[in-house]
Amino acid sequence: MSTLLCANADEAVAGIEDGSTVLVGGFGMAGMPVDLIDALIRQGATDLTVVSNNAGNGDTGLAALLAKGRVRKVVCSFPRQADSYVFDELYRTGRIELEVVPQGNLAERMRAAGAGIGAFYCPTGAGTLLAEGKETRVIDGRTYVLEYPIKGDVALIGAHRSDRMGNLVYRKTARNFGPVMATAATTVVAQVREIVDTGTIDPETVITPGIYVDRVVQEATA
Amino acid sequence: MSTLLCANADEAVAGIEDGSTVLVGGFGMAGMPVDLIDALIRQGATDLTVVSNNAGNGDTGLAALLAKGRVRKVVCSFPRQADSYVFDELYRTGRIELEVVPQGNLAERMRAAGAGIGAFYCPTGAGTLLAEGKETRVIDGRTYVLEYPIKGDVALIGAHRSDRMGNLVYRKTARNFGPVMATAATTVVAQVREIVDTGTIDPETVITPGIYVDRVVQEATA
Amino acid sequence: MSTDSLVTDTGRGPLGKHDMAALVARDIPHGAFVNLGIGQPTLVADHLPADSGVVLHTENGMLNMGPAAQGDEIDPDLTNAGKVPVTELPGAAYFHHADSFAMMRGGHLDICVLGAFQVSTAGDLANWHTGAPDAIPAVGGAMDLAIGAKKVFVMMTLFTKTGAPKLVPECTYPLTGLACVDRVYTDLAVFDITERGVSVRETFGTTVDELAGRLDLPLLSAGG
Amino acid sequence: MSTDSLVTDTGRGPLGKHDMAALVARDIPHGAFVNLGIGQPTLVADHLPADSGVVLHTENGMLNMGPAAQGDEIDPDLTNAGKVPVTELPGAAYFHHADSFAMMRGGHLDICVLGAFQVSTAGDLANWHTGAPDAIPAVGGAMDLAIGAKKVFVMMTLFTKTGAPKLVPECTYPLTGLACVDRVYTDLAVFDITERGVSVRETFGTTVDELAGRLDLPLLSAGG
Repeated sequence: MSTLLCANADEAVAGIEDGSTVLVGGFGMAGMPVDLIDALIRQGATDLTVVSNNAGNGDTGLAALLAKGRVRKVVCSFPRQADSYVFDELYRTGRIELEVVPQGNLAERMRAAGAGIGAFYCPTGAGTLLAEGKETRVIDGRTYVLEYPIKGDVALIGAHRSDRMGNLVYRKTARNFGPVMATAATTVVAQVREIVDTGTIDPETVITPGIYVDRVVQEATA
Repeated sequence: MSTLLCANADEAVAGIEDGSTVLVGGFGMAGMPVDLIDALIRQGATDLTVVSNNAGNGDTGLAALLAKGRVRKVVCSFPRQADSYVFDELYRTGRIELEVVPQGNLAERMRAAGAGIGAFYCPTGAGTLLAEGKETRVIDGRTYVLEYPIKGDVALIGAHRSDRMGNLVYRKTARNFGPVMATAATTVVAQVREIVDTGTIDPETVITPGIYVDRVVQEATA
Repeated sequence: MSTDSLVTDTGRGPLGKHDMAALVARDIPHGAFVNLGIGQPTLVADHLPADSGVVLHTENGMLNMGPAAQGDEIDPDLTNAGKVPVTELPGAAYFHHADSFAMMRGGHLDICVLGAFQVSTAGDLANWHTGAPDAIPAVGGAMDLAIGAKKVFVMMTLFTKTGAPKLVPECTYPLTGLACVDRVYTDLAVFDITERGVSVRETFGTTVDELAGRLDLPLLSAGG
Repeated sequence: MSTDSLVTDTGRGPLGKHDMAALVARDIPHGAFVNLGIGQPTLVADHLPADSGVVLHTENGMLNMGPAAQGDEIDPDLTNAGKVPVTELPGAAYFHHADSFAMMRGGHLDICVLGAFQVSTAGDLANWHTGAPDAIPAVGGAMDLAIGAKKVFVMMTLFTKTGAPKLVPECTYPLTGLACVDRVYTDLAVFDITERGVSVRETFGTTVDELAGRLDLPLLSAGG
């Protein structure tokens, strides 16, 4: 149904429930929905599963959400970074679960969730630790691992621009996970730098059509 | 490797071998690579499997290729049209094979070929004639059918514009199957209305990056 | 039982195809994302109010499709799934076929409206193949729409030209999808396919009892 | 055996990381589509001639990536997979993560260059996890690159700082991919992983016999 333009980030994240799976866009800071994560910290939902490429940096954003003990499990490709000390400490002390997923599987499993695919056979990780216990199949002489969709209750993504129908465009490599996560969650919330009148975005350049976007909010700092 | 700019459509389709699987873009006339199909008729390859949404209209294009007895099998979603009399006659007289594939499976199976997916579970067609003999699996209470990739030896597609590196943009609903087919074939040949200098297409708007495109030719009639 | 029979706007019937389309249009919520199948379902677009906020999807790669193109608007690069030239509305978006069907199959469309040969009491749909031995099978996007949209509405006459019911205990034509139909709009009545059975929402120039006598299946009244 | 040891450009060794990068760059064909892994492999870009026609892919969604951004060029929306600000070259294209990894996993990249902890004689690659009990596992795109690129080149020192070989009969570290490595560039030699075994293409400041004495595996000479 129609996209809701929110007055602020708190309104945009309202109603996220305890126990939710939250897809969080961004690759490093590019495309990271900083305002929405800060609002989620204020909003209070806990026992969350967070799906994102990394597991937080420094003391802010995702790391701050983790530090408050609100995340039960992280699903990501690369938790270990130079300044991922918040995650590192939680993990080493057994206070957070981790599912490491190859980056391509992370993207493809969310795409599958958005595209109605029940499961798919993928060559990544075959014969490695990350495929242990997973079903495999040899197809045309190659070994594939059966992978299942990752579906979110909520996706928090960053984009560059939205029109009033929620049609999104991104900018450069800040596009990254946003368009995929937007297809894979029940409620999709986009933080954008500007909201423009409908009809001013060239329809050839829309990357995430408004059908995928439930709520849009303009960045506070933009 | 680098995209080759061809002087004409005959050069663009040179080397297509007998027995090839040829993906042919277009939905109706929108995106149909008319020059390339005509060149393929002149080129002479036979015993072809053609993968396309339809099975030819009237006496020209795909229908003309079929009429010359050059196509062993058609894989498509919708062969039966008001003016598909060439296909109809060949089919009714047992001179052409037909694999009817739901349109979404046609697209997704080619995407899988392009994305390295070995097979995928899809809900389309479960319990119908088109899933007969196919493996099925119940996942979370829903029945899915196992579908395999469709890979082309050659793809012939139509696009709007190319730069000299083969980066393609399409126009409106003429985009249709082109971007998917471009990922799914060993050799990808694009017919475009104009070829522009590299650097003049906004990188945000490229739909098919040049990595997928082997040969480009400008439409003779453009 | 022709769909071109005389039409009244008083709720009596049988209804013509335009009135059936108007009924469907009335039931589409504000702002819904909708795919209208080829043929009669495309008429629904003509009955959506200007402020409906409804966004039309066409599976050949577009959201916010506008009405059929006229005169100078005709652009061979812009057609609907029936290959009819159409227009674009503000807020449109284009995408390729895999993305378009991912949108459909992933459950992102609120409603699709399809024609049918038969619908069963279980909501099975048959609309792609007559099953005749000499018929050339052609499915297009019908099977994807049937399993993909959140709600599947069917629009058809209730009886064939020879008087055979099209709402049936079991489909005899090859299926398009199993247990996928939610509601059936016909010239004589609107039916909901529910877990308890087929429920009659409203009738046009007939009664539930009359329909029950002509259909080979039990009918529930929406009220009861 | 430091990678920062003195370097000659005369073919003698051991080579430093810049010379190894130059060797890799020399072997990349004109116009190839290439992904350079995080760390030392990124140095390869500095050694590609201006007319190489090589197109760099970064898995966070770009083709035709340019050099690292300097000063005013720095744009937080434009980074490489190592999150370092980069630039775009004419003919660039942006795409989302699923499309980027589809490109990689679908076999469309000609070459990827990766670092490694170990490579086995069968071409197994270990480069994501030391296997230490307290290590936090982190794989990123390594497993996707390992199985996706048409050719996988590894760039590493041949021995660890404590002198243990990194080209081994069987990897002892957790694997990234099986039988995926095609060629290994090291400070002391370049090896091809072939169906017949490990073949030495060239050596730097050492000989095949000397290497055979230090490595626990049979070596073929490229000539023989």
